[in-house]
Amino acid sequence: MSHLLEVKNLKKYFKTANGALHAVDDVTFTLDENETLGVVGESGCGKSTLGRTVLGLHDATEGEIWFDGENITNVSKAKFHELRKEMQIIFQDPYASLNPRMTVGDTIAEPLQIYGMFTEGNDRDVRVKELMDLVGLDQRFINSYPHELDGGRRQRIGIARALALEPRFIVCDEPVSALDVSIQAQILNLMQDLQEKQNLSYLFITHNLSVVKHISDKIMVMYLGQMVELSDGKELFVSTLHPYTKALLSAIPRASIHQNRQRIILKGELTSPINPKPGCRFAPRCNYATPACFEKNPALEEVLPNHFVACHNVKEINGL
Amino acid sequence: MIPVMLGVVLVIFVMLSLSPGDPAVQMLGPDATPEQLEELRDDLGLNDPFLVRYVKYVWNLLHGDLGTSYTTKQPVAKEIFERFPTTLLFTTLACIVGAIVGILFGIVSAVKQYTWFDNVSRVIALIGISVPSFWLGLMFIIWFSVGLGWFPSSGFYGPKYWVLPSLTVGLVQASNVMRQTRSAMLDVVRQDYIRTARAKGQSEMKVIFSHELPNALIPIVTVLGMQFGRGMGGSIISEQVFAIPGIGMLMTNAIGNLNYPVVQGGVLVIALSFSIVNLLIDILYAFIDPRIKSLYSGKKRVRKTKNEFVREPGKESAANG
Amino acid sequence: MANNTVKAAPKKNSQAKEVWRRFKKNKLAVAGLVIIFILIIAAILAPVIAPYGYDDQDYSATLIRFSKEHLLGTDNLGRDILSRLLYGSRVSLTIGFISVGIGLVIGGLVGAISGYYGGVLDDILMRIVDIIMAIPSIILAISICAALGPGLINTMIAVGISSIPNYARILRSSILSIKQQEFVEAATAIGASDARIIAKHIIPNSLSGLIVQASMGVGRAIISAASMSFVGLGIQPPNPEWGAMLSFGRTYFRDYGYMVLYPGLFIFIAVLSMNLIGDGLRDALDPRLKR
Amino acid sequence: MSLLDIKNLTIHYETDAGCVEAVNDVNLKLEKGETLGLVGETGAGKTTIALGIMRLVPDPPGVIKNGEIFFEGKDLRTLREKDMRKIRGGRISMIFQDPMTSLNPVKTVEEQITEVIRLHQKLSKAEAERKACEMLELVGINAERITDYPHQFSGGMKQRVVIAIALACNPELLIADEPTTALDVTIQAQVIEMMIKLKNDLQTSMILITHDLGVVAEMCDKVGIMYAGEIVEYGTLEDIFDGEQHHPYTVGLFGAIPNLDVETDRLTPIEGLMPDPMNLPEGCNFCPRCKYADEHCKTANPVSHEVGEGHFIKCHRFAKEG
Repeated sequence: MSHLLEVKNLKKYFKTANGALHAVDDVTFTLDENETLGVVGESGCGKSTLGRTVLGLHDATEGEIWFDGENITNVSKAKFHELRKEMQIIFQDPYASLNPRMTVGDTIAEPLQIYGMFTEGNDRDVRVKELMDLVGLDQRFINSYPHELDGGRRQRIGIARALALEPRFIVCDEPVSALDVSIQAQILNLMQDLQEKQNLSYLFITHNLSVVKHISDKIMVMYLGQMVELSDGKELFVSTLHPYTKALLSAIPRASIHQNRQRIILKGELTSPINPKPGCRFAPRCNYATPACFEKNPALEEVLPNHFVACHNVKEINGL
Repeated sequence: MIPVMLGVVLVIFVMLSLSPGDPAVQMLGPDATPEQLEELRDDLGLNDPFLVRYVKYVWNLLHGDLGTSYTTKQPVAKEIFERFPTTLLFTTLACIVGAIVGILFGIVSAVKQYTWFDNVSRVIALIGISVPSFWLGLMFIIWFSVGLGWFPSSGFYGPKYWVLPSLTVGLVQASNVMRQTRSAMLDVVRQDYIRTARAKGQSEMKVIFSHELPNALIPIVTVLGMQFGRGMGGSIISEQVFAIPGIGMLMTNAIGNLNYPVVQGGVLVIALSFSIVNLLIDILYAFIDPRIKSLYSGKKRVRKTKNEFVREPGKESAANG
Repeated sequence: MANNTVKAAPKKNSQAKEVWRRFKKNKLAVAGLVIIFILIIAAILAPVIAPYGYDDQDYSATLIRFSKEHLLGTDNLGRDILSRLLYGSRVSLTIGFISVGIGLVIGGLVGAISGYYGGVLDDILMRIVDIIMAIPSIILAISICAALGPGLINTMIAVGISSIPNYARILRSSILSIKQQEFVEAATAIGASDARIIAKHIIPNSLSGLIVQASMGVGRAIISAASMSFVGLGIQPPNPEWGAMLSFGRTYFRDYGYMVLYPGLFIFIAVLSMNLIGDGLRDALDPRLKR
Repeated sequence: MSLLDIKNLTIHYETDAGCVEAVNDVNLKLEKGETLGLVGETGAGKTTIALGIMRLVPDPPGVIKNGEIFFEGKDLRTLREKDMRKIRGGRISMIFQDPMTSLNPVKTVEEQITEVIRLHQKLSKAEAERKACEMLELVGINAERITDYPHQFSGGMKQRVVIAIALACNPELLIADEPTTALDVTIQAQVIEMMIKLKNDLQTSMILITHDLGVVAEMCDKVGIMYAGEIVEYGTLEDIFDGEQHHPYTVGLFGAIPNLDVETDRLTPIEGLMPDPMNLPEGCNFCPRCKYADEHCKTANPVSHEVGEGHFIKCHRFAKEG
């Protein structure tokens, strides 16, 4: 059976003044139709780069990306132009991601214009209004400029723009992080509705574990460019295996006063993956690190059914 | 800086070799025979191919030889450096006036944004950048020299002579400096660390001078450097107004006489001193801002030119609230 | 800041209208615009409205300070100063606008190429700009003028060329910062071509700084040209360019101050107006600024 | 006597475009040693209250229209600026949201810590420097780094420096404005842990401003929920997290966040948007978004009703019980 999206050993390195930045290092996953893969990690873990590389906004350094049974790794510009209809992106910052000098209507119509769709009469206008209805944006805003609208409405414009070409796969790069909680919930619900209606697949990138748990079918945890844990469904929250994921989970302040949980406090801070040393990248902050962790990079292993972890000591730590 | 200077020489050389006038005719007058003219051209090296002249000039330049003046037969270097101190003093004085007046008004204007003081100083600064300095100079002469008789109107022989020229050029510069200072300060005033300083219980004066000003200095210093360059360049005009015997005056005469070596030498010296000032300002940046210092000590040399630090004066960040 | 509910926006407000609406609020800027307008009209209609020709000499009426026939007086050759100033506005304004046009087109092109494509091309172009910028612009303009010889067209070219680095730098740096913005990436993501991104996304957002600089540049160009004629280069007499008139009046200015007062005042007012317009445009062109 | 007692505080921003009613008729009490959480979304007026207490509301356009702020019985609003400066940083300190921008980039950490110490304590330069080193160690940074500049620290470390500055003079009250929002989760956990420890060690009272109910649950004793410039619900931690009676907005806020521990298919967002602060509704501010709203709510702004001891709700629905 072929997956909608299959990413194999994807690597993306950036050249910097101080050496190669391993933004995405050996990432592998699959995504099926109507499925959401949540990618979680802290700043600098390479999650945004991953999304952009999958979309071809960055060239991949190594590895393969298969979409709908076709290898689309670093294909020609013309080919990617075709692929854009299938793959879209929603950005984090609803302020920076909209051209301040284009009206809402123009912004949503731009993809249609580029692909020469709905050229008859006022078809395009009708389509734009349809899209605005779809994302819950009042039609009276069609001639407004982005700066006249609030964050939630702006994010709806971004979503409408992404949906204009009727893609099958959307990369959602922290789509709700910049929004207030009450608006955040509106947008999350909208995205779930759209997924059902339009049969969409999401690569949902966020640093917010609660959000990712709420919306995802599969979850991948990244640390400094590498995957440390990947599991199906809510399995990750039921049996958390990787020490980093454990710490991440325990670090989230819960909106409840009846939990006496033991918080795991990590030592030190995130570094940046420039010319990383061999060994597990999490080792310097890990409470369970052994000398072996500093020598060899752990491979991703299927520890439980459909639950992959990259840790030398995963069995010992979890008593498996 | 050296490649830039070679480039400057090249630019000037190309331009002057395009010039339609003939220095030989200029020197010998209209009665000279063609043979005499040809001989003189040979003497001056004007018949050599362009590249040969350029290489010769650069070679001599490296030995401190800027050529010989066509009119006085003196070494150009000597002529220029006799007059250079005058121009340097004039420019520096003007810059000092510009810096003191401009920075002071800029600070007060920013601190008292939208008060009558701010509104008035902004209008004055706008007037200042709109007034042609040579005309302002003439007006000053009419009022203060011809009318009131306070200061001499021409020459540059002592403090009394310095006042009018320095004020003329300095006040125009002050307008630019004021606009830049104000907008740089306004950028800083809204920063969080200024709030932090106030939250510490620091007094307003200290907040302004030990927190706000140091952070606003980079664009201010940058614009001062640019004003110095403009002052040097503008000396060609302002020295005419006040009859100041500096490089500017020398060059104006040389241009009229097609005295190329002097023109070349003058442009070169002005460009060189402008570049040195810019270099000093680059070094100053590192002392003003530790972040720039660590960029320099980093592996990669950073190519950030001063002009990128200058914000558009008058541009205010979005509303306060 | 911009969280307000927009009641209803049924009509599409064109960008130009929006800018004009904001520009109108700035009274000083509007005043500047009106003055420039008047000067332009005066320049066009000079032969009609000027009481005398610009070179009509009347040796029976030299050095008159004020009279009914000569509102702004006459010079030592008995030429009517007001008429000369009106004719002069033709020359000065033409120089101002055309030389900015030259600088804007070439400098804009250099800046756009440099900023959008970057790399070696950018390095080379910026090196050249560095070299030109090491020479103070007035010296550069004078040198070019010395090379090309005096005259109206050469003056415009000289002033125009000397302003190229300024425009190149401004456009380059604003393109560089806009290129980083997410909406440019968003345009790539929806399949926009390079040409489309430049035309629809980068240029409209980077022009405002350039427009502001250009309007102020007109003022600077007028001053540069006047300075050049003041030292005897550039425009030559009897052409009534304002700077040339100043230069001419200099011989008599100690006793007949009005001969330099009026031309200078005209330069000043024209330049001030352009600067006022520039300041007004700066605020009006930025949609993100406070309403 | 309460440490801090705010009565009827009203703060407006008067701009050309109109008047922003940022804080309206707010009453708050804080006892010694307590931590009060102020929760609300962007534009609710949380930060403005804090700046009001510090008397640092930018003026113009900000104006304190009305109200008293009693700090240990003295009304801060009546103090002379000179006396107020002695309180700022000495007895009331404030931590701002973004650690990246709240330190002066051109001064060393040492200069910035000693500055506040020398302003409020009569110490020699050397003593102040020693004290600064101690503070740095206290927040978990090696004292050797005291001569470094802010840009040489990471975000979490910078926030530690900011905390060191705020606590250097051992203030009675610490106002922390979103102290961990800009930080990554694991770093946030470190900072929260440290703040709880320091607060207990130093016996500091605290006002914690945040939009994160999780952080409130971990750190606070009392909670005030803010909406559109008003405190709509106020009570103990238990009242807010466990109580039966709540303001509809509080309920909405809890429903809108995805919960890690409870499985939900769909979130229940609060429909609609925050009202325009320049144009607040005539009646209850929350009324346009409230599912219980009736005609009465549209016209009359409710007062606070005490539904249990020390538990206040500003809603007409609780009028009878009051």
